Amino acid sequence: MDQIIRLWHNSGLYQMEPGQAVMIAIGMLLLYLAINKNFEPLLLVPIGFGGVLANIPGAGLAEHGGILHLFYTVGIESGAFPLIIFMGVGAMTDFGPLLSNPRTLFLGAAAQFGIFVTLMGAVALSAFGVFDFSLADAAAIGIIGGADGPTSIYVASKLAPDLLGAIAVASYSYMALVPLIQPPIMRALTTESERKIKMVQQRHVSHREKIVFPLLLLLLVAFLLPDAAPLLGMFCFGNLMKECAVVDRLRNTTHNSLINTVTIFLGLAVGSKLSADKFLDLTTLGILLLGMIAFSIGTASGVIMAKVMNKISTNKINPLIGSAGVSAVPMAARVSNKLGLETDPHNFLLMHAMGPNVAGVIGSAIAAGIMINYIAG
Amino acid sequence: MDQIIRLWHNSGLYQMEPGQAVMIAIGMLLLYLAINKNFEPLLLVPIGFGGVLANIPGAGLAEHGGILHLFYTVGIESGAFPLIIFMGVGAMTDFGPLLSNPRTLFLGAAAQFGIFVTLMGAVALSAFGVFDFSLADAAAIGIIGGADGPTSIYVASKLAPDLLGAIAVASYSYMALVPLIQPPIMRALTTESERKIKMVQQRHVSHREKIVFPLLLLLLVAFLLPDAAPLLGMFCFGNLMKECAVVDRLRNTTHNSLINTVTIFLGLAVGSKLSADKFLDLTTLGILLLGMIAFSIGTASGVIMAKVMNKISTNKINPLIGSAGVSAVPMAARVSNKLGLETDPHNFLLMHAMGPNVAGVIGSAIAAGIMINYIAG
Amino acid sequence: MDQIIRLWHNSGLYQMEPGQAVMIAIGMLLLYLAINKNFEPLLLVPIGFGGVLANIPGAGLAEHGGILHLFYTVGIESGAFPLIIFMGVGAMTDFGPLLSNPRTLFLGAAAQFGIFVTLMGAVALSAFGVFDFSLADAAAIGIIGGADGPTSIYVASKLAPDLLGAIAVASYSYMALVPLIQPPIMRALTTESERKIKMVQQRHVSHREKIVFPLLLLLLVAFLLPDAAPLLGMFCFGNLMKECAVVDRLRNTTHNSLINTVTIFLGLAVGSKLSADKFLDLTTLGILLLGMIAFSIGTASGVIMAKVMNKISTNKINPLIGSAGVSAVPMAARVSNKLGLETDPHNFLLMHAMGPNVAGVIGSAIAAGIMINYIAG
Amino acid sequence: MESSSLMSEGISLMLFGMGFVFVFLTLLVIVTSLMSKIIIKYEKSAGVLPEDGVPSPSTFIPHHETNAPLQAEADDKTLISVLTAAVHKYRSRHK
Amino acid sequence: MESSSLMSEGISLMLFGMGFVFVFLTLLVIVTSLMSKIIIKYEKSAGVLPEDGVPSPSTFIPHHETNAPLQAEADDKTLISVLTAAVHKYRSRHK
Amino acid sequence: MESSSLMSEGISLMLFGMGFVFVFLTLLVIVTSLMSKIIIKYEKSAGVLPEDGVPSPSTFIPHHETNAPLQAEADDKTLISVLTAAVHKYRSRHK
Ligand code: NA
Ligand code: NA
Ligand code: NA
Repeated sequence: MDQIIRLWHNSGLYQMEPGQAVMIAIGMLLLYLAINKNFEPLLLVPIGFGGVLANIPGAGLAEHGGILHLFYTVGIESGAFPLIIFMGVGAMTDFGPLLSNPRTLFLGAAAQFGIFVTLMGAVALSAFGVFDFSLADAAAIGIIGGADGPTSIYVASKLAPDLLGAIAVASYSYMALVPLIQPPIMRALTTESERKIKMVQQRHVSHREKIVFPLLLLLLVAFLLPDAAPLLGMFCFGNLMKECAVVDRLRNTTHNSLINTVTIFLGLAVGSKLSADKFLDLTTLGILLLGMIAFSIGTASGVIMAKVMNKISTNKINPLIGSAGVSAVPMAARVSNKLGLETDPHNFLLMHAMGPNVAGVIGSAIAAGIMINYIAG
Repeated sequence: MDQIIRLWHNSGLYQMEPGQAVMIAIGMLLLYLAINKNFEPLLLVPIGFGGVLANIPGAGLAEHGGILHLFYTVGIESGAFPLIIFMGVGAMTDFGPLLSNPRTLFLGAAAQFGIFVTLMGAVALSAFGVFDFSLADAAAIGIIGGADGPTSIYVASKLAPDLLGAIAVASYSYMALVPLIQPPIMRALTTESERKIKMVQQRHVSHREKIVFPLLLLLLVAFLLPDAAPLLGMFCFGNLMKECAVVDRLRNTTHNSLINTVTIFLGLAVGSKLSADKFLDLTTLGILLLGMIAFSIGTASGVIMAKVMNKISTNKINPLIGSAGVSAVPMAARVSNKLGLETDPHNFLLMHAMGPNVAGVIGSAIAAGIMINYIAG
Repeated sequence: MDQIIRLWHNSGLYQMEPGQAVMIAIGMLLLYLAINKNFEPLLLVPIGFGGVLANIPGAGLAEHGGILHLFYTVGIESGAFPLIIFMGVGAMTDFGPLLSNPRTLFLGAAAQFGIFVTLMGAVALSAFGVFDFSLADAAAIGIIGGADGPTSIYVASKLAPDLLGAIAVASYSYMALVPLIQPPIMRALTTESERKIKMVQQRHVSHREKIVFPLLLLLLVAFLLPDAAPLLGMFCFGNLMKECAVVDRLRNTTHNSLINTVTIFLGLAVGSKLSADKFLDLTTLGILLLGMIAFSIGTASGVIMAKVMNKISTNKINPLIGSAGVSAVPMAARVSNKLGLETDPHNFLLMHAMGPNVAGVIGSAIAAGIMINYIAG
Repeated sequence: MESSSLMSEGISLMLFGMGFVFVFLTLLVIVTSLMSKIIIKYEKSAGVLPEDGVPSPSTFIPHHETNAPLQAEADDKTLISVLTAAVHKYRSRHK
Repeated sequence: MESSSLMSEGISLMLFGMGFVFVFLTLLVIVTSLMSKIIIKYEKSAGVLPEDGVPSPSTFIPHHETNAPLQAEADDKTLISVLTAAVHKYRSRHK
Repeated sequence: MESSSLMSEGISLMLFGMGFVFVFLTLLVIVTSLMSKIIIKYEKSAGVLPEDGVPSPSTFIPHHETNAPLQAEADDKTLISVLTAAVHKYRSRHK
């Protein structure tokens, strides 16, 4: 009889705290969104499941000695998982559209404005006593506006590990919401005639340019902002493996089994940060709110930048591709394309939008480097 | 000349102890069985080879600083390898047959009887002074009857690390011997007319049911037995990846390169526990004997359970599928099928036997959770 | 303004030391050689890139807490990466040609002469005060002559971690230079009639022989030289997985995604040892010089050994296959074949040269074992 | 541990464990059956999921990279199946 | 940190960060354009790289193992190149 | 270490190491030749192993999942499909 009582006392039902029940429900909600609504399933399925596992009362999976905690320590605290993912993303990125029209890098720069405004917003909310974010917290929250999951996770693991769960969830959720969030902003900021602008066909980019570009980018980072070197270094390495063509077997493994394996464990490890005491907090609401603002401002500034550039250049840019500067590769570029086709069924913007799209990846990695330099440096 | 003497003193021949020679021979025997007799080669090739490597005198591969010891520490002591394997097994498991006939879960429950009888046997042998097993040892030995390699290894690593080598070898050997061990027991316990029972064709199970089932199982585990949450959590995660269809690239990696990689290192790490001083012991004989008993009782109780269920239900079950409740997926189900065809060449039981077969995986994971809860909890 | 000054002080340009600039240039040179000149790209792309990353001033990627340092600690210091690579190489090696003509093992033995002469050379240079190599350093340098990257890295990580970067770079560079280094030596040491020797067609080797061979080799190593057991044990394990045919899914992962993944991280980790203070040293020049000598002597002794064997046997060996004994699989064998065809367009030596070629892998692993036994044992 | 105490612990764990396994799996039978009933009822009105699921575009792992090979693979299969004979001939010449 | 100091730190990081992002990407535009110009000029005289690169034999991972699939792949390429038009049509319909 | 001692250590390691490499590989030649002789003799009476080995079903990694691709692969081998009957006979005898 003692045993039954002990078993009952060890059971989940007995030990369950309200917060854990809510977090399990949130984990299930993430799974629902991922599976039924196709919200970034590759990340949100592991994160959601990890969130459920982390909140099983008495199992201690996310505590010292638990398997999720192990994944977190080995993969995220060390920085390895986000960097390996970045290498994999590099191995999948084609810089051709960017190289054929380097000016689109300005759109990728402008879209990072959301990051810094949001940082400012978080700081202001703290200054007015609404929240209690430190400068480091504010920086990690701002990076959500970069629309780059691994960059967000990397920065959060360095600057605000306690907020990592909420930041990662916000980051991937908003990336999934790109097709909902961006179009109204894009429509509001552009006239129909602007949306109809047809862009010049892209010039052919030679193989040699594509090989040299990641090395050039690496050197520029090395010279100017070493704090961005881990992220952009691994990114450039992956891209060089792709373009140099002599290590195809390494590149194939990188963007298949390696990135898939790391994605699984990264997701579970992020899930381990969805514990009730960290996540069920007004702070999380603040992060979700600020993340949304960051995203919207980033979208808007990309579009506005394109319009500004049209003022000073004769070679017109369709401002719809400006929004792709937030990255969220390739969804943001697809959104640009879709809106272009809506206005003029012959206006294919996809390849043009890929330029600012990958520029946005570089831009937010640079922003991340600055944050780390400023705060942790 | 000194050097030659030192070399000779460092050589394997000079340092070899009789136990090591015997263990090398046992490793070679495992390789022979795996390669020539197809005894679970995917595990017994790495385990056998690891066993040989671990017993090379003077090389210290299984000692602190040795590569096998490293694999053991990183992968088994941490619990990671068996759990990752369980995730992979989940990614390969089809719960369709079980869902179309949930009653077969009772067969999977009954077959776990072998586990507990064996635990009792081990305890009794200790009480009578034949062996010196602790309760934890007895529990780890009993789990052999669960016919689930990774579950056995996981439990042994928690409760009886010293016996891990013998338990793993017994576990996989008996799983390989399923086609020899089970048929006589099945024939002895069934009449020909029982073996001829034709089962109703299975209803179609919808995709949605298959997606919800792993979540349901997870919640039940979370509420009732958190100690089973690591094993069944990872298992359900793998299965959800398979069924949800939106993360196919993750699932493909999981059940191909990831599970293969982990299997190699798991096998080598288990082999590192085949050191002479741990394995060459009457205890090992006891484990082998008790494991065999566990297996046989599990088989018998599965069959008997089916007969009992036929007494109280009009929807008849062919008792031959009861034996599949020990798991040993899918070999036990094939044995059921083979015996069914033997009696009546038109009686295909394979899909019906897959129900209890996967139920047995759940059943022994639950049994494992209870053991850990009772002893370590 | 303070911030800009701090940023400038943290920038790479400000912190760059001349040595780092030179090392970045050397990393770029390695990338150039790998990509444009096909110098062992699979290793030299990651090593070169790792070298650049390691020398980014202020980023600290190769220092404690940096990602490259992490890869080094986890993978090379532990010995895991070179050993896993060796397992993968084993899973790709066909011992058929060697088994059909076991005498070619003597060629693989003779070619190791370069290793020991070079060791002697390094010791002599130290004795005369030119360099300051310890016996352990000299041994690690000598192994370059084995023309086996992973063996070199393994030995260097055990005996001379400070020289690992230079040794690995030398090792892979000279392996890439095989088609340039070997032919003049081979031509100088053979007469045209010797080069025209046609070898008897190889007998068919049965599957069973191929399965037993790795086990036989393992036992011989276990009995005679346990210090070579890690390297040759993993090698034999990979080869057994290949030949036994019952674990094909493990073997496929081993020689695809597993070896590719490890190659990437091994390369980056080696790159982390290309820091200016370790690499920009006269020592490195000495290593490059001695490595070249080792390579040349190994080539020459293989050829001479073949000529000696022809003196005492009637079954003639074409001395051109002797040079393949240095290993550098399969490039050295291809060089033998090419020179054979040059002299007589019908003299195909490739399969004959594969025998000494794989024998060279065994030979240098044995030499490595002796070094470790003698110095660390 | 004393042997009698070990025995009683063993018996206790056996009864208790076996009991719990049955309780748990019985509950699982119940909730599973319930779940199936609910879903079957729901699907009568809502329809079933598409057989292959609906793998979606992802911002995380760009699909413009993986779509091409998948598509190409499918194309290759179709195309190549038409050309089996030619392939065999070609390969037998080149091996 | 005091709230006013936090505010000023935030403003400083915002201005400074956004400024640096622009400076960096502007520099990248400049060096990239320069690089492209140089390479285009160079390739006018030297020719472009072969489209598929020149994967080389490697001593590290013996190719005598991987040659077979590569050969097969090459065969497929040859076959498919005959059918380029059809494939293109097919894809344009399915994307 | 003193330089003369270093020299003598080096010489000793050189002679000794090279000697051992030769001894070891000579032994390997001997046991390999012996092994081959024994196996060739044995196979004269017992027959050789089937060329592809006989990969077996495994309880560890269920094959009912991996059968499909294997099956597809097998389909490619037109020759083998001709020999299905013979293979089945062989397997039923050897299982
Ligand atoms: Na971005
Ligand atoms: Na079981
Ligand atoms: Na060698």
